[in-house]
Amino acid sequence: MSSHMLSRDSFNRIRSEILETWPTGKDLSLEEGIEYQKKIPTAKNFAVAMRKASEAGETLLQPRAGVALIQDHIKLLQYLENEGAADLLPTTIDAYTRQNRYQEAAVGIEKSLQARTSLLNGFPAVNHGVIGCRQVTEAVKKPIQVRHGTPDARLLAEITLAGGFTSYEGGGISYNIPYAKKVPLKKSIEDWKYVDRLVGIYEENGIHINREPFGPLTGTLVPPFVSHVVAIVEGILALRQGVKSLTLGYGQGGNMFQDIAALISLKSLAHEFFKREGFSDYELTTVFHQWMGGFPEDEAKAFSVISWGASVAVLAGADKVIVKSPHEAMGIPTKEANAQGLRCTRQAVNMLRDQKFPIGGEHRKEIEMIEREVRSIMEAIYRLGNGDVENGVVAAFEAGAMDIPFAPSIHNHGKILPMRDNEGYIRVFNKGNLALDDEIVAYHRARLEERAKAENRDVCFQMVTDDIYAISKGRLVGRPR
Amino acid sequence: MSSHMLSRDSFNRIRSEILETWPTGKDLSLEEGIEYQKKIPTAKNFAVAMRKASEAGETLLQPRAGVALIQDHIKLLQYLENEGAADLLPTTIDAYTRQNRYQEAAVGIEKSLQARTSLLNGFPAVNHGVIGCRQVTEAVKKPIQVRHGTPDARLLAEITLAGGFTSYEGGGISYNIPYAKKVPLKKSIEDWKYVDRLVGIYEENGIHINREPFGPLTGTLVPPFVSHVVAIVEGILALRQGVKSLTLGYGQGGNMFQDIAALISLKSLAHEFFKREGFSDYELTTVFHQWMGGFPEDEAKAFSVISWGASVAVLAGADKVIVKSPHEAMGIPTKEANAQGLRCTRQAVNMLRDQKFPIGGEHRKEIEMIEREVRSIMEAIYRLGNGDVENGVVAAFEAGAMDIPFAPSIHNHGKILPMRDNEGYIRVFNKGNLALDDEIVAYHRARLEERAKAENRDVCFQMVTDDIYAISKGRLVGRPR
Amino acid sequence: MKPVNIVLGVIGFDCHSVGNKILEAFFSEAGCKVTNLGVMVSQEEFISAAIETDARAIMVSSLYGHGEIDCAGLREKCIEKGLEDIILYVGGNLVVGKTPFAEVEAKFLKMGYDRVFGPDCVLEDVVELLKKDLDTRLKGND
Amino acid sequence: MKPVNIVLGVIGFDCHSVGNKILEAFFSEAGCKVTNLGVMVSQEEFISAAIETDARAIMVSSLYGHGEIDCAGLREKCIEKGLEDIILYVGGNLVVGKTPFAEVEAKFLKMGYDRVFGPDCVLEDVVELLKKDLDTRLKGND
Ligand code: B12
Ligand code: B12
Repeated sequence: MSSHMLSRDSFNRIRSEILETWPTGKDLSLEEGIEYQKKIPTAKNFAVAMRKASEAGETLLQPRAGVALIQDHIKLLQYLENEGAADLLPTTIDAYTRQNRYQEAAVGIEKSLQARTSLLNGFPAVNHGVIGCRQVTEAVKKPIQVRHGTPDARLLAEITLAGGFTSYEGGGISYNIPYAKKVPLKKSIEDWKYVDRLVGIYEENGIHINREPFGPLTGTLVPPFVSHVVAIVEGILALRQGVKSLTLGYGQGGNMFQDIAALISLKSLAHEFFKREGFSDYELTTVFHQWMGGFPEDEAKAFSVISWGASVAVLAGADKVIVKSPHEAMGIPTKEANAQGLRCTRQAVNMLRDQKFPIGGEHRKEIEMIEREVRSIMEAIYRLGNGDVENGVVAAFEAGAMDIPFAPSIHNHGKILPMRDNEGYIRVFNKGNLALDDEIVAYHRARLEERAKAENRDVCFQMVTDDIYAISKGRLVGRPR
Repeated sequence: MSSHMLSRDSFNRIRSEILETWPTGKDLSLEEGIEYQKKIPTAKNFAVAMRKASEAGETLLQPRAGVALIQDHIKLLQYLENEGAADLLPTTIDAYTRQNRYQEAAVGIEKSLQARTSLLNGFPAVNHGVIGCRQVTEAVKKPIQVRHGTPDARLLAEITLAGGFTSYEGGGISYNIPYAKKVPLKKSIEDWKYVDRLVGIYEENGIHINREPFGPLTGTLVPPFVSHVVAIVEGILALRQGVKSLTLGYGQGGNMFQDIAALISLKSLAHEFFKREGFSDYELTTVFHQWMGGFPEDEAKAFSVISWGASVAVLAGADKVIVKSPHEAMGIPTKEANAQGLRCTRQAVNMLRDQKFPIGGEHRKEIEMIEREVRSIMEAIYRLGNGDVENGVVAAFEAGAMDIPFAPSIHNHGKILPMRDNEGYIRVFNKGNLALDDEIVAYHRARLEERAKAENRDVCFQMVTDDIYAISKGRLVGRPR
Repeated sequence: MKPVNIVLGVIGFDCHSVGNKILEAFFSEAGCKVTNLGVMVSQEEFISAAIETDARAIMVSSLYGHGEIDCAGLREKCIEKGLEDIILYVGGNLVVGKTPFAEVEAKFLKMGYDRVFGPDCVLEDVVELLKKDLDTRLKGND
Repeated sequence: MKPVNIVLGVIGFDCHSVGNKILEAFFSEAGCKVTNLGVMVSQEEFISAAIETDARAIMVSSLYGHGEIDCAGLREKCIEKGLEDIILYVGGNLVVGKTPFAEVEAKFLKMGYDRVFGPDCVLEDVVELLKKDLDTRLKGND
């Protein structure tokens, strides 16, 4: 593993291998892809849309959506841009494709044809190939992005970028640890280097492609510093391969002040570490994900969660907000439910866009706290990698110095236990081996003791469980029942 | 007109007259009413519920609801307490009863029986009489309040308090100027003196009855100081007649910081003026009304407005929030839609209840601004009344020193024109004769010029129209189309 | 549009004054001579004002839900008083409860209103329709 | 409940690990000996683990929507491998899209699962049902 830009030779060698892994990859021409991208109007370029939103201080709306069949998928996206007034479109990839199980995806397509409804939880872009993708990207007016969760997303990237998508979500950590069980981190980082390099090549050819590391991770009680570290590291790795347009993400935690502090610090910390790595030529924007944990089943309550997420996104100054639907707790939303989520969000965004949120002293403190936490872990990463972030982050996960709560991967320590304090801020209850200094840990502990006192119980594991269920049961802090 | 407690003699004289105005008033015994109230369990007492909520720092949820027929009304309320989990129940009175048109209400009941659905926009409590009211109040578990809009609400008060309601909304100004066309202010204030005295008599007999002046007035771009002045004056008038439990109200303006500043200042200003009038023995609580102006028709958007109102209510520390439904723009909600509004609100309230909103310097300034504005008008009222609030407020409305925007009453000047500034704060564009000092007016003007500049147009009447439509068209500030 | 007299008001015991103020401003701007009776207007008041001002149209608002009761019979009373030709428009939240607009419209057309508008109507369109209806009536009178 | 071996896991290529961790904690607390296979478990892995641990029940989770495809045939494979008597429970967001629970339940009962649970199921109730089903099987075996 090396921390440099992938050489064109290595790139080409890998390329010829991965294009062989499924028939639709065969004979794929990078040059033709680049030529095709050149003809896409600027108004449909994702990177440009993100930059403009950031400059204008606007918050763009993007749903999640993907179904098995091309025509249905097109209808879905057109509905979301027309009835839902989405600013940006997605194409969410199905879970078989995410695991490179194109054979299973093919079965899913077949069964969906028979059932006359999608039996896949997303759009199997690899199976549909470049031609299928182009049908989709040409049928819509708005910039469109690939959203997935794929540890090895190389073939998917080749096909979808040639297919006219102008943004690509994911990263070697964020699309492995929360999404896979056995894939070694070293491998997924190496595979994502290829993806980033591919984007870099497009950039070198004048095609602006947006890249978005996946912010929310497991979506469940993730302390801001944890996702910030992943976002910053993946940002560095992407910039190294020539990526120019980066959107860093954060999933709503639930406490408004912590969430705003998180989004503010995410941007400043990213600039700080990118500078340290010697990067200056990039466009940095942010995305805020509405509540990513368990949703309430009742739709009226779900609307409330959606609206609250939208409100905080705007107050925090996010450039983009990822929108949930009132069906979230139950299943993949119908197009109608998805558009409802968008309209609910739009109303909140528009009601709040003109309201300025002044950062007071209390609040400044939380920003500083997050900064300290992130720097503390980042220092450990640099130390473990002898100055190299890529080697460092792999070592940090191995040592548990970096740890993501509730993740399925066996390559994650899984010792860290987060918990809400009395005001709903996400703190660390059990730090595992996390490279946080004692002062920070003591601060977290003190805040948790406050809650324990208020609830008349000791700080305990039950609180974690209660917190996981809390929003879906209609509150933020999982108080004793 | 006198600014003292109504003598028992005058009270009795008026009483015998008004009980004659409709058959259900005949032979109504105050003593029997008091005895009946004594048997109502404390858990169902509205005043106690409000005090407890305030002490515990909780925000209680109350819907609006009322239909023509007793059995239907009971079913509706039971649905709202069971399916909607309302903390407090309403009985919204129909618009004929509000104008003392009991004959028309009788026709409405008749037609509703025929149509098998309510053709009245509320519950005609006078027509149903004490027995009808008791059927209702006995059928529910939660404290229950009369909500109406009645300039002369004396008979309604006699019947509903004897009927077991433990809270009564309204006041001589707030239930006249926004609700009537020709009723002289002097008259409605005099008539409400009777209502407050009736409550005072109940209090003297050990029955705690909550009184709630109607905060939102016309619900349309009402600057906080305008509704605060009405709330404080009506509070003083109520306390004079022996009322002990007062809930002052405020209708959401839309800018979160102004709304929070408004609710905080409402409480401190009320204490300030109540003290000045020599009152100390009272319980003061607050109520926040979710957006009272035109709603968006789309239900997903309406949910967003509801949730946002709920969020601000909690952040502002309101003791109660009045809940809207997703049907608001279209018509009186079904019980299902009403319960949806409650569940949406509950989710927001519970997600936010633990989050503390620290007041920063910027924000403190807005609180001080509202204080200055209110004191400025209150001083004019004292001056015009030679030290007496009651005479003063009548004179102030006559002179336009006090003025409510968009009100239907011919006894209101209607010269004041409010408008949003660039951040959505409600300011005064045209002050009419309003008793605001020049510095305040200049401040408002400056803020409005900021907006005009941002919108590239002059400060103009069109902005007012745009602002009126704004929320229903999906935003806060009515930007040029 | 040639200046035309119209009468405006909110019927019954309805106090909703905001829409009424906007309608007044809008129709005046559009070139009508508006007699605005404000809120809480009885059928009789509408008719007298129309007679006094020689109005070509009456614009009835009802927001509060009692429209069904309050608006019935206005057409008949107009005819009684010799206003055979007057245009009657009605708009607002005309019935109690969220109801499909087609149902509401049918109900009020049957009562003799020429056009029925929901709370979401676009005022620019209303003016266009009014012009059209005025033209038709004029021709009909020729 | 007498200590009983159960096997737990999330089937197919499903990565949702939060519910799985909670189920492990809950069933352990309730007195089961839990073998938790974690996420992304194949039918074969479920069966081998059940054989190895002599489990009385397999608890299959599927959250991500492919449940309908992934869960089909497990009962048949169990019988094939000699696990005629094993209790099969399945729970989560079993199909793609919001679907009336009765429909979902019917589908999975037909596939041979003994009980089907939605994402809102109360775990306390699940344990009660499990006890009941274990008792019934025991009696049936007598
Ligand atoms: C957090 C989350 C994620 C995280 C998961 C992180 C992780 N590694 O765990 C991330 C962001 C990575 C993610 C990814 C995806 N997700 Co997801 N996710 C959720 C979400 C919001 C919460 C899940 C959760 O943790 N709930 C809390 C736990 C405690 O509850 P639970 O998982 O439901 O488990 C409980 C019950 O179901 C029950 N139960 C479960 N199994 C069993 C078994 C038995 C026998 C019994 C008795 C009970 C039982 O008991 C459990 C404990 O109480 C849900 C929606 C929701 N529920 O609000 C969507 C959801 C499950 N995800 C969904 C989808 C589709 C995906 C993706 C495919 C992406 C996409 N297309 O949108 C990918 C999955 C890729 C893959 N390979 O699996 C869909 C499934 C759709 C469907 N069934 O129709 C959901 C419902 C969202 C939606 N409405 O679209 N997701
Ligand atoms: C503000 C408001 C109030 C304020 C009014 C203050 C005032 N004096 O104006 C207050 C709080 C006092 C109030 C009181 C009541 N209200 Co109110 N109120 C509203 C609210 C929220 C906004 C109304 C508004 O100002 N809209 C903005 C203006 C610009 O729009 P508009 O009024 O709809 O008018 C436009 C159109 O309708 C149209 N239009 C109207 N008339 C006509 C006529 C013609 C010919 C044409 C072409 C067009 C047209 O053009 C107008 C301009 O664009 C509405 C719900 C909503 N719309 O969101 C409820 C609403 C109108 N109120 C309602 C009710 C029932 C009442 C009450 C009876 C209390 C109760 N039971 O809940 C009392 C009325 C008492 C009485 N005597 O009238 C109901 C009516 C229910 C129904 N029809 O089924 C509504 C719909 C709320 C609801 N869903 O329950 N209300």
